[in-house]
Formats: sequence, C-alpha cells, structure tokens
Amino acid sequence: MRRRQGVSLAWLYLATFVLGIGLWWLYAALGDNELAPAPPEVIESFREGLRDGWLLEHTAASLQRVVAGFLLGVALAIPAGFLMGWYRWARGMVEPWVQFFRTVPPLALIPLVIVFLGIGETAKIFVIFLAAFLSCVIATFQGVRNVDVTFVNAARVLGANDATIFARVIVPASMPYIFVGMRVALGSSWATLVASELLAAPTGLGRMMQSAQQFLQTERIVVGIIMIGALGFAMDRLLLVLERRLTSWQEVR
Amino acid sequence: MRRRQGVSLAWLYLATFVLGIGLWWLYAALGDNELAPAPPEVIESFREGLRDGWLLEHTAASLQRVVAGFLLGVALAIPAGFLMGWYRWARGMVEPWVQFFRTVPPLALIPLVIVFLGIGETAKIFVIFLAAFLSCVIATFQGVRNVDVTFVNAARVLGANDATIFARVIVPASMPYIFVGMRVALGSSWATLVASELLAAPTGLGRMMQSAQQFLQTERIVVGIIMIGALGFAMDRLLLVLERRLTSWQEVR
Amino acid sequence: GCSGDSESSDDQAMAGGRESVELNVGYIDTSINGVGVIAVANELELWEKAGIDVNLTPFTNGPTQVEAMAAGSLDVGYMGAGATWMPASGQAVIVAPSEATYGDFLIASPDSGAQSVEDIEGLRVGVPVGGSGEMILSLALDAAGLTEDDIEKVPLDPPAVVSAFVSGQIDVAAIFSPLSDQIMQSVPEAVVIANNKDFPDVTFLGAWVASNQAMEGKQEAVERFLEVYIEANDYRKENPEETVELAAAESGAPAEQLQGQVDALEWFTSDQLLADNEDGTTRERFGALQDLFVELGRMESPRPVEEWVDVDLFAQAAESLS
Amino acid sequence: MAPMISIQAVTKVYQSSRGDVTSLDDVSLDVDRGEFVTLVGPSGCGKSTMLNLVAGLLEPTSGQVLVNGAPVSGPGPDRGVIFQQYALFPWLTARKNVEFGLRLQGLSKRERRERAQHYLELVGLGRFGSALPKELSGGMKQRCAIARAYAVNPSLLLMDEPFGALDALTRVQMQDDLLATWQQERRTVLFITHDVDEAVYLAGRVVVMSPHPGRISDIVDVPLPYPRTEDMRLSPQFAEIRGRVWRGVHHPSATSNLRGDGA
Amino acid sequence: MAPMISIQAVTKVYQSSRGDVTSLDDVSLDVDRGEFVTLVGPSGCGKSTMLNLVAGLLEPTSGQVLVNGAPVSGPGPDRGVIFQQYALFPWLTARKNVEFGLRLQGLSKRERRERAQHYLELVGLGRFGSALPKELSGGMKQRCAIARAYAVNPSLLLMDEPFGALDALTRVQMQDDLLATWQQERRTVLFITHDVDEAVYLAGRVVVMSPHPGRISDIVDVPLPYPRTEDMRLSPQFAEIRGRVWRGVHHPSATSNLRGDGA
Ligand SMILES: Nc1ncnc2c1ncn2[C@@H]1O[C@H](COP(=O)(O)OP(=O)(O)OP(=O)(O)O)[C@@H](O)[C@H]1O
Ligand SMILES: Nc1ncnc2c1ncn2[C@@H]1O[C@H](COP(=O)(O)OP(=O)(O)OP(=O)(O)O)[C@@H](O)[C@H]1O
Ligand SMILES: [Mg+2]
Ligand SMILES: [Mg+2]
Repeated sequence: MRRRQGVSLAWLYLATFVLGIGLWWLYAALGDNELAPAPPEVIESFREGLRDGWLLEHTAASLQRVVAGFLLGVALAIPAGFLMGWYRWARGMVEPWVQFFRTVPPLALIPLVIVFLGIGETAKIFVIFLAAFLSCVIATFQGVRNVDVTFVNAARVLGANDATIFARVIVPASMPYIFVGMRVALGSSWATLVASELLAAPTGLGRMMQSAQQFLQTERIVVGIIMIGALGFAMDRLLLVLERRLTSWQEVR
Repeated sequence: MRRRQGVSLAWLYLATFVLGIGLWWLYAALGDNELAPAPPEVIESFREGLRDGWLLEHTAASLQRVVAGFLLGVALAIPAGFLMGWYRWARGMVEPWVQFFRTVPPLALIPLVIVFLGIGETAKIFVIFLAAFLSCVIATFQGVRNVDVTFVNAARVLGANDATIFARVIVPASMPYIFVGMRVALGSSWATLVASELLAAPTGLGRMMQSAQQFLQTERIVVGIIMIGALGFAMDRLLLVLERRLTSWQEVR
Repeated sequence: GCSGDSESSDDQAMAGGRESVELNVGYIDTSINGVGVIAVANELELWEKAGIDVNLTPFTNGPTQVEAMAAGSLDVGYMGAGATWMPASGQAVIVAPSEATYGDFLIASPDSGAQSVEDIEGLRVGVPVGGSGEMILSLALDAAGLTEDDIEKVPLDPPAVVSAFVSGQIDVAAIFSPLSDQIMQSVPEAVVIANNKDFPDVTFLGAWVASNQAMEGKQEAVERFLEVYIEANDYRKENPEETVELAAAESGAPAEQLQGQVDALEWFTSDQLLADNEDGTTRERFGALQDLFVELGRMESPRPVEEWVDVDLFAQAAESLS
Repeated sequence: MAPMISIQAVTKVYQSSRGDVTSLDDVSLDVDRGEFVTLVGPSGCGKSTMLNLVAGLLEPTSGQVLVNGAPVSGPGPDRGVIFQQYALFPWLTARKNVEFGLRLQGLSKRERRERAQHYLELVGLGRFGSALPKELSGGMKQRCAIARAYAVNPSLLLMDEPFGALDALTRVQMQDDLLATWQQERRTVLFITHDVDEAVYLAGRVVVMSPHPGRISDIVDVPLPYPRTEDMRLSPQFAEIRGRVWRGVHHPSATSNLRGDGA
Repeated sequence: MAPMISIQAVTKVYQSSRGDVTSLDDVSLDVDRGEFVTLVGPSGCGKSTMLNLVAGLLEPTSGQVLVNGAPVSGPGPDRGVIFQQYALFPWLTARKNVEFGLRLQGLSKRERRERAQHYLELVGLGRFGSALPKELSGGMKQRCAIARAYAVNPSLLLMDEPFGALDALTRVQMQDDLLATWQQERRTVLFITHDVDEAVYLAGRVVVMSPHPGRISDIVDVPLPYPRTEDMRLSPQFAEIRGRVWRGVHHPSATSNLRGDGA
C-alpha cells in the first residue's frame, strides 16, 4: 500500500470535510435541540460577522496573541529542552516545575497572572506562551535524550563543544521531536486562547465565544470554533511544510 | 559532563522544591496581597481536608476520571496514530478532525458534550479522554512517520504483514515518540480536569477549586493545585520508569 | 390511581397515593438559593412526600443548566437574576421566583478618587460579562446619565475581577456578593458607589426554571417539584440559620460565606409569592429585568412575559398542598 | 522451467535532492533455480540497488523483475535478505531478532528457541542470545543478521556483503557453512561482495558490474566443482578466473569513479 | 619523549543487561609518535573498545589511557576517529559532513569548501558533495566518513575498519593514499582491520588480539621499509609476517568463539 499512489490528501481532506458538514446538518435537522445550530444559521452568522467587521476584528486580535505566544513558547522551549536533556542540574531544577505547571489548569493560573502581569496584552500572551512552552519543552527534552550517542561522539571527535553540539547535532537530530512539540504546542496555544481572553480582552475569538456562551448564541460559538479550527489547521500545514524541508534527510517512508 | 556522576536527580528535585516553597513564602510574607495564602495556611487547609475527608474524596473522584480518560485516550491514540501514519486514507479522513479539535478550547466543547453524552460521569471522562487522545495521537503519528524504513523492510522480508509490522516494529520503534505523547497527554488530562468538572460534578478537585474560587478560599485553591501537580508529577514518574524499561534498547546517553 | 393493597412497601414509589415520577433537578451548589432548597428538601424528605424520584445534579452556573435542558438531561434548575434573560429569550420557562438580591455592587478603589457613579467616567471598570455585575453597572450608568462608551469596560472572569481590583489593575469593580465582600475585606478603603438598593424599580430576581420539554411532557412532575419548593421555601424563610447549616453540609461550602449571601438577599414566604404571582407583581418584576436585558443587548426584543413566566403551576402546587 | 530470478531490461533512476541518479541502466540477468551467483563491482555501481529490486524493496523505473516467474510486487519471506547495514531490530535481543521470522511462520515457542539457538551457534553467537544489538561488536551484529536470515530458511537468499565485517578465518568458516547448506537445501543465492576471491570461491557464476551508470560488464562462469575446498583457492584455474574477474572489476573505465570524476 | 598513546593495564567491563562483560582484560600498549600500528583479531575481541578508549569515548574500568602523556578525559579534534558504522550526520550533505570539523577550526567558507572538495575527490566522491548520506551506497558512506576524518588533519588517526566496505582496488588506492599522507605529515595511526594482508601492508607493528577476554596475544613487527609497494605484498618476507599474524589471529584458542562457545 506504500506504492499505490491513490487519491491525494487534499481530496481526502475535502471528502472528510464534506462528510463532517453533512453529519452535522443531518443532526441539526433531525435532532430537536434548539441549541444545535444548522449550517445555514452558522453561515448567516459568519456573513454577518464579515459584514459588521467583528469577525475580522476578533480573529486578528486572537491570531496576534496566539502567534506571539506560540513563537515565544517554542523559541524558549527548544533551548530549555536542550538544557534539561543535557545538564543534569538543569533537569533537576526545571523539570519538576515544568511537570507541575503542565498539570495545572490554565484557569487556575489566571489570578496569579493578574497579580504579576496585570490584565494587559502581556498577560494574555503569557498564558498562551506558557501553554506552548510547556507542551513543547517536554517533546524537545525527550528528543534531546533520544539523540543517538553516535552522532554526539562523532561531533566531539571533530572538536565540537557543547554549544556546537547543541546547535549542529542535537537540534537537527531531534528535529522530528521538536516538530511533535511544535505541533502539540500549536494546538495548546489555540486551546488556551479562551482562557487567556478571560483576562480582560475587549476583542478576540475566545472572548467572543465566551460571551456567546453566556448568551447561548450557539451559532456564534460554532463560528468561533470553525475560525479557530481553520486557523489552527492552516498553521499546522505550515509547520508540516517546514518539517518536510527540515527533516528531508530522514530515511522514512 | 556526561561522566561526572554529580548529585542524584532526587536531591535536585528536593532542592528546587524547597527553593520554590521558599520563594512562595517570601512572596506571601512580603507582598501585601491577601489573596496569596502563605504555606502555613495552605498546610492548615490541607490538614483540615484530610481530617474532614473532603480532600481524599475529591482527589479520588478526580483521579479516577483522569486515569480513565488518560488510559482510554492513550489506548486509542496509539492505533489511531498508526493508522494515520500508515494508511493514506486514514490520515486523510482523520487528521483534519484531530487537528481541528486539538485547537478547539475544551470549554467550547462542553455544550457539544452535554448534547451527546449528557452530564454524567461518561461526559466528564470523555472530555479528559479527548484531551489525552488529541495530544497523544499527534506524537504517535509523527513517531510512525519517523520510523526508519530499514526496520520496516527487514520485517517485510521476514514475512511480516501490516498487523505484525505495527505491533512488532512500528510500536517499539516509535516508543520514544509514544512516550512523548503519553507525557503530554498526561499533562493535558490533568489540565482539562477543571473543564470536565464544570460538567455538573458533585465531587472532584477541579470542582473543589471552582467552588473555592467562588468563595475565594485561596488556600483551598492552592491545595487543589498542589494535589493536581503532585499527582501529575507522580504519574509522570511512573511513565518515566515505564519508558526506561521499554526503551532501554536505545543507544543514548 | 392504583389500588392501595398492593404488596409494595416502597413508599417512595407510591407516595401520597400517587405513582412516583422521575425528575432531573439541577442547582447551583455555591448559591444558598440553589443548594439551600435542595438541602432542606432532602432533610425534610419532601421528595418522597411529593412522590418524586429525584435525580439531583450540582452545576456552577445557569447557562450550563440551560444547555443540559436543551439536551434533555435536565428538567428543572435554578439560576440567579443575571441569567434570567435565558428564559426570557425562550430557552426555558420560569416556574417560580426565588429571591431578590441586594448583593450587586459598584466599588471604586481609593486611588481612583471616585466617590459616585458620575466620577467613574473614563475609568477602567472590571465587570464579569453576562452576570448581574453588568446589570448593576448598566443601571448605575443610566442613572448618572452616562453610557458604556464613557468608561473603559474591562471584561473579566468573576474571580479575576477581585484579583484585578486588589492588584490595582482596574479602578472600579462591578461585582456581586460574595466576591464584593472579598474586595471590601482586602481593600477596606474602597468605596461602594452603587448597590441594588439604589434602584428599587428593578428587582434582581433569581428563579427556578423548567425546560421547555418538561413544560410540555412533564407538567405533572414540575408541579410536584413546586410542591417541594413551596415547603422548602417556607422552611428557609423561617429557619435561615438551619438552612445555611444544611446547605453547608450538603455542598461543603463554608457556612459563613453562605450566611453572607443570605445577608444580601430577601426571601419571600410562599404565600407572598402566590400573591405576587396572582396580582401580576412577579411578571412585572421579570418584565423590568427583561427591559434591562434588552438594553444590555442580551436580547434583541422583549417577549410577552406570560410566555416565559408560568404562574399557573405554582398555583396548582399550592392548591394540592392545602 | 522459469528462472528463479529474471531481471528484464531494468533501469532504476533515483529521484534525489541533486536531480535524477541513474543507478542501474538497462540491466538484464537470469538466475536459475539452485544457482549461486555472486555480484561484484566497485563501490556505488548499483549492486545493492539490484538486490533491493529482487527483494521487492524498490520498484524498477522501467523494465521488470520476476521471481519464480511472477513479477515482484513486494518483499516476502520466500526471499531472505541480509542487508548491508545489518538492520537488526535494536529493541530485540539477538535471540529475539533471530526468532522474529520464525514466529511469523507459526513455530511453537520451543521450536523457535531451538532453531534460533542453532543458528546463533552456527554464527558463533551461542552465548550472546540475550545481548541487545547495541551490546554487540560490529562483526557480531553482522553475524546475528546472518543467523536471522538463515533461520527462516528461504528458498532464495539475497545477501549484501554479508561477511564484510568478519575476520578472515570466521569468514572462511561462514563461506563453507553457506556453501554446505546451499548444497543440501538447493537454495538459490544472490550474493554481493567486494572481495573477488570470495566471489569466485562461492559462485557458479560471477556477475561483474561497472558503475556510472550501473551495468553488467561481464559474466564469468566458475567451472570448479562443488563442494569447494581450500585447496581449490590455490589452484591455477582459480587464479585464472580470479584474474579475469579482477580485471573486469578494475577495468580502467570501471574505476574511473575514484580518481577521474572530481577533476 | 612520552609515547603518543600509552594504554596502561586497562580493563574494560561493560555493564549490560546480561551482567558484566569483560571486553578488555589488563591490556597495555604503547604507540610511539609517528608510528603506524594496526590492530587485528577475531570479531568481538575488543578492538573497537580499545579504539574508543583512546578516542576518549569510553572510560576504562581500571587502568589508564594516556595520549601525548596526559590522561584522556574526553574526545578532541587532536584525535581523528573513523567509526566502524561511519556515523555520518544524516542531515548534512556529504560536503557539509566533511566541512563539519573544518568549520570548528574556524576556517573561512572558501577554505572549507576547497578542503572539503579536495578530500571528497581523494575518496572518489567529488561529484557527490551535495548528496545526503541516505543517497550514498554503503561504500560511499564509508569513504565520506574517511574524508571527514582526514579533513581535520589530526595528529593521531584512529580508524576502525575504515576500508571494510570497499572493493579491492579502491581499497588498495585508499591504503596507498593513507600511507602517503601518513609519511608526509608524520601522523600517528591506530588502525583496526580484519584483513591480515592489510594489517601487514600498512603497519610498522601489528597488534594481534584474542577474545574472551580481550587480550593482546602477540605483537608483530613489520620490518619492511616505507614506502610500501605492491611488489612487497608478493615478497617472501611479507608472506612470512603475514603467516605469523594469521596464525596469531587464528590460533585455536583465539577462534574458539565461533564454534566452541555455544555447545
Ligand atoms: N536513495 C538514493 N537516492 C539517490 N541516489 C541513490 C540512492 N541510493 C543509491 N543511490 C545511488 O545509486 C548508486 C548505486 O548505489 P548502490 O547502493 O546500489 O551501490 P552499491 O553497488 O551497493 O555500492 P557499495 O558497494 O558501495 O555498497 C550510487 O551512485 C548511489 O549514490
Ligand atoms: N555496550 C556494550 N555492552 C555490553 N557489551 C559490549 C558493549 N560493547 C561491546 N561489548 C562487548 O565487548 C566485546 C568487544 O566488543 P568490540 O566492539 O570491542 O569488538 P571488536 O573487536 O571491535 O569486534 P568487531 O571486529 O566485530 O567489530 C564484545 O564481546 C561485545 O559483545
Ligand atoms: Mg551496497
Ligand atoms: Mg569493532
């Protein structure tokens, strides 16, 4: 089955997408739940959002936060994961906190964040940053620990010091793991968006969904879910393209 | 630095733990924030919880949910990740949904979950299951895609069919990735606990923190955070022990 | 009815000569109004008496209960005044008023220098979206001749309002009890610049609601729930201390916190409720709330109050009790 | 009867980062049932490529490969392969590696153990059954891979420089073992080596390849009778054949790759 | 002057899943500056272990290893290593692999490129600079690893069966190249091989090892003058030394591992 070319992924994506919409519509039409909006209502809400501008406004605000938090988180997680994987003291000092905060629900952190970072944009980006960082650092750490010792040895005998080994051996060798981390971090970033926008956000998709939930505007929640899902999916595709470029040296199927 | 034995991890953990408590105490003592409880108050609340039984009750309820959700999520994520990594149709059909739901905040899913699963224990476990599954499936999927083709070929020429290759090549070869997935999933499971217990839970740590937040019993929130963190850390250690046993074949530092 | 000589010794199944009915009841277990009624009903074994095979589920808020109702998982639930726009917009039907609260405050920080609502122009006002905090803010702004555009509205999670206020991130908090008490404890110099009592025209009424499905198919069961409610309500009105104790034991919430809630609200005797129902006061009050919701944008247009506030079942229940 | 292996006008072009690389160019070769054919040629001439095509691990760009008269559509246990890089499963012990294929044949646990032990002893790893690959030396890994392939007892053995990491004596022993079982069980063997001596000693036919692009430049019959003995290595006939193969491999054009290509 | 390498009563015990494995047992050896020493012995006798100790990649369980008079505390660019399994960086092209060490020496981009190209051509990979390791054949990977080690021009070269995957002619060329630069630059070389011929042809001294546990069983001086020529291979003196080494390696007790151990 490796050989058969088969249909392209894009078509399969489309098929599953159409299937999903179909099931949803069916459910909305057959079920008697007033709170389950049907596709037309959602499309209507979508158009309204575009027309009145709120959709773009919310989306732009959220996208900025997620991108900033995600990039910061990943950028810090890679060296942190390296330090943890490489130096015992770093692992001993940092790992418990990473583990600890990873299990703490973001909601519970919000009071703390307010006290230390206030309610501005920084605080919101920090919550997302934290989610991205904590997801990514574990994967990077594992990647570093799983680097084949042969490569490290080969670099050492060529005269590499720890910094070089990090940049030119560990990072490329654990790239597949780092990508796992980045993909998971991307999901976490978006999933934490709502929590972050509990922090005094005038605009944002999470905020919009929060109020929509309060007001049971379910079609607007669905618009929010779809926007977040679509943006997340698009960013994930970008990561995959990047991954393919950076890990094409691997001998995989 | 690979060679120097150095202090054991356990001591470092202890040191960083003491340091953390110290900083917290200092902050509570110096800061004038009445919402930040000091260690003694938290310990008092802890003892009270043990004495009156609510702590154990909440913990047991949450632990059951998390363990059930986590195990289900992981148990399903591994074969799902394999299918996605191995069969193009599976990838095409499943990946968009995985990506999609990964980015959707668990809070936003709750209305949907209520509609389909009601408000019972199943619904709560499902929310945790979903978080665990979605975190783990990505890592497994990446692990499967990154399996060295040489091993697959070696198995094929020995007569292995797809099922055998899955069980006896792909699973062991991607074990390091699966463990990344499991560790991340564990964090997600706990982090989603609060969201899941918004679903009409009479007991549970998340529930306890929710009410404590209502009543601003901050020391009880901290007790909840500490319990969650400690249980998460303990379960993570278990995973690490398991990992060491299952991946000792690797040639790593 | 069935013949009484069946071998059944199960008086739950045959209470008062009526076959027992199943009912899914939700409540907010951090509110004395929710958990208090449930605890009293349990203590006095009112469910058995009314012939209800009850299935109790605690919730944290009103909207989740409405979601559960829409999904068919819940028949009856309790919600505070801040959520009653949901029945108003057709998501459920109010079957009984519960309490009037006076626990909503506009509190200004000492540093802001604000002494009255007029002074908050241009200040940062933290407010939980969708709750009664927003309502008190709206009323206060109206009265002061201001609009939302004159202030910097900072939407926050309810507990986050406290953190933000205490740490100086916002100048004014529009918040309800008991979070308001927490603010006053943490920042004693803070100034209360508005409270429900300043706006006697609008009563913040909490309510018990029934799902639309239950109102169609399970009227009988809902009516029996109201029998339970009537008795529990009278008990709590007469014995507030015991009610607080029972509620604290039921939910694990701290008694002093629940007592704090009681101090900021008013319960009515069941006779009073019946009278209010009959002379139109109840519908008038909910109508006033609806107007506020429309103003706040939570509803597009008002609906006739009769469509979403039912007074007949309550009357029936009172009837069958007497 | 159809030949065991029939390579028919096969061209293999790799799509690589540097553009297309023609690894095999219009190669044809038939190997009869029970034949022992060795493949020699300079490094990079396409030997492994050819073997992988027969194993079903690669698909020809054009032409076709038949095994037992049927086009190859994928790998299978009828064709045992010893890979140039051993390809042991690092998560299994030496014994479990050898048992891997046996298990798939549905052998009982006891049979598996016995057979695995037998082949481990054959390659001198009797005491290393419970060692993980990372605990084996280079030569030991190679021997373990040999045991794994032998154990499934395939009718066609495809061996890619299987004795490359072994010392001379071990190597001779392994050669003789291979020849002995080959004769007993009438297997077909396609054997890659860079050692001309080995190629001649083992084969009924030596296929000589030349690089850039990979082609068959000569096919040398070895009319020495089986069983081969150490004495034969010293015979003039052996020396003559050896010489012919050597010249074939090291034909000026064939070796141009080492010195001439970068200039 | 202190010897370049001084291995003093070194014992190396591996802690493995199967308990302790004594890989080297009380081994001592001095290698002088500028010496070319080859290490032969049956598979698994501890050759790679010894080389890794000198490289600083392993630590002796007891005894000590001095390089240049100082105890070895880790690997360094003064000791170039060619690993038995190549250890190319799979994410770098052949050229980038060769440039890796040069970059660490602070060479300019142009110098790096030139030097890398030089060594790639030396090993016959001039046209494969931009190929990734996975796109190279087995022998090509090995040659790339050789180029990488040569390029940093270390004063001590540690080579673990570096020519194992090469065909005979390429091998001879590589041997001659190695000898030529060794003479020019007065390097010290420790060279592992399983090919007795190669061991004698290259070395000033052949160290013969025996397994279980790994010990030095014989040290054979090769009094043939440098430069060595192909003619010498045919000389009776060469044959005699070769014979002695062969007997040393294949002493009955030494090879007991292949047939005797599992019984
Ligand atoms: N995946 C690949 N992508 C691109 N080129 C490849 C790939 N695999 C092999 N080649 C090229 O194909 C040619 C033949 O490779 P092959 O591995 O068949 O050689 P070989 O005869 O086995 O050599 P050796 O004796 O060194 O193992 C080489 O030039 C090599 O660079
Ligand atoms: N990591 C390890 N753990 C346990 N045992 C090991 C380990 N590495 C090597 N050994 C054992 O040490 C012995 C010597 O190994 P070494 O790799 O030095 O052999 P060698 O002489 O290089 O063999 P070859 O010629 O096959 O490469 C072997 O018996 C091997 O099983
Ligand atoms: Mg090859
Ligand atoms: Mg070795």
